[in-house]
Amino acid sequence: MDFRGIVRTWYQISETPLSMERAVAAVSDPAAGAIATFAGTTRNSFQGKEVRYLEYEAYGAMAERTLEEIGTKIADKWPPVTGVAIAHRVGRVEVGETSVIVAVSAPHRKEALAACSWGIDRLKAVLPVWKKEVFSDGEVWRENEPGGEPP
Amino acid sequence: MDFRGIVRTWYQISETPLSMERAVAAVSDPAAGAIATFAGTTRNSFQGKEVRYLEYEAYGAMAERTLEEIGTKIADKWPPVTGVAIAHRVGRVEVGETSVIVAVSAPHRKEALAACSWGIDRLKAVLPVWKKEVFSDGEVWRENEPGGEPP
Amino acid sequence: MTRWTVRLFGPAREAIGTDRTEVDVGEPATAAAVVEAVAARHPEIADLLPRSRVAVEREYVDPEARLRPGDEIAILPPVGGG
Amino acid sequence: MTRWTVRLFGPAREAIGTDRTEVDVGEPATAAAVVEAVAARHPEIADLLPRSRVAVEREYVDPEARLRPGDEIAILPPVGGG
Repeated sequence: MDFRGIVRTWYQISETPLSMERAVAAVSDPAAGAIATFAGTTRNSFQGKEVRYLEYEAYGAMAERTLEEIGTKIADKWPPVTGVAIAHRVGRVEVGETSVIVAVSAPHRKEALAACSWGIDRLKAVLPVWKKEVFSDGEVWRENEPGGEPP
Repeated sequence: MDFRGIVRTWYQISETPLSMERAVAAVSDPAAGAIATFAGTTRNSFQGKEVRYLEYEAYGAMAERTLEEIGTKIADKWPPVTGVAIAHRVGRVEVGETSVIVAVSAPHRKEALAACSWGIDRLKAVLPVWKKEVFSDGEVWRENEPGGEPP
Repeated sequence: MTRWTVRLFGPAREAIGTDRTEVDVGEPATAAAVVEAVAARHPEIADLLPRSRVAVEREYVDPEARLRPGDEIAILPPVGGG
Repeated sequence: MTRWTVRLFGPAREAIGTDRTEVDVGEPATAAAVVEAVAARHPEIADLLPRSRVAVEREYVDPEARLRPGDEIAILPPVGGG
């Protein structure tokens, strides 16, 4: 059998820990020879200052719709792609925990890797989510670097 | 605390199923903000012919050494990288099962994604492993496309 | 003048201390006119607004986009997801 | 003439039906000389050998590499990992 286009999608804005296994399972497909994933995790420091934890806030309804749009654009740009899963955490996220997962399956590695990389870049540019870094002596809303494609 | 260079490595030539969770855990690090992974899985068809299963054969001692060398080269090329895990399956691999995993952690996504992509390209060019595709009506040793850097 | 409810997020929400505000805007009611009215009412986010974007009905819009009664309007400061 | 044991893998191993073979090579004993001797002894892999590489002591070597007694020598057909 020959599958064409995305047959498997999974999008999640989650208040509970994200599961890499679940994302990989969501994009697994007998026609896929490659699965590329990206996971963003909370670092213990930013420019030398110790991070205690992060707080993510989302415009929930728009964020879910945005994840779907990113998946649709990936399917347009890389038609062989067989699956896209994107999940983003909201609320308090501890150091070492995963804040975002992007997983893409495709018949061959080039498309899976390129689409995954594009997906996380796009997400950082357009997903309506805000991040507060909490230090022992203060806190700051951390903006992503500009440079992604405009929405 | 500030970590420099690879602090976590894990290399495996395995006769049993590979674990993405284990590879991700192997590269997880409090200083890492990004984990990129690539998994190669057995497709159900090749150029329209139904694949029943794969057989991978390795030059075991050299293959393990080669995985280490790939990790070392990644650390040379992307000094911020904090972890590299590479695992390759040998023996009979069923459709849908994972034959290879590359996982790279780094403070930022650019290095993690670039190093992971380079790692799987390099592996396909130099790892002394041979793949036989078994169809319902025959079998063939499948060579990787040339084009990786020479060893 | 028509009254519009505007949702606020992240640093804008925190600076104002509420997750929605109301502003009166004359014709033509554009996204830019709403932002201007929010800036006038909440000077504490005046520096944030030029870097913010506007979403209408959960989609990014250009400043000149016209608003229709009942539209869900939101001011989105620079995002930080990922 | 010195006798060398050569390990065989993948399609080379399968075509010959054994995972190692022995060949006699005169001086200078290079990787290329061993490949030539294997080709002479096993014509069934003559088409595979020009695309194969040689490893000595578990490292790829150039054709002109000199062999030392006791070296582990292997002929590696085009790889297919991943």
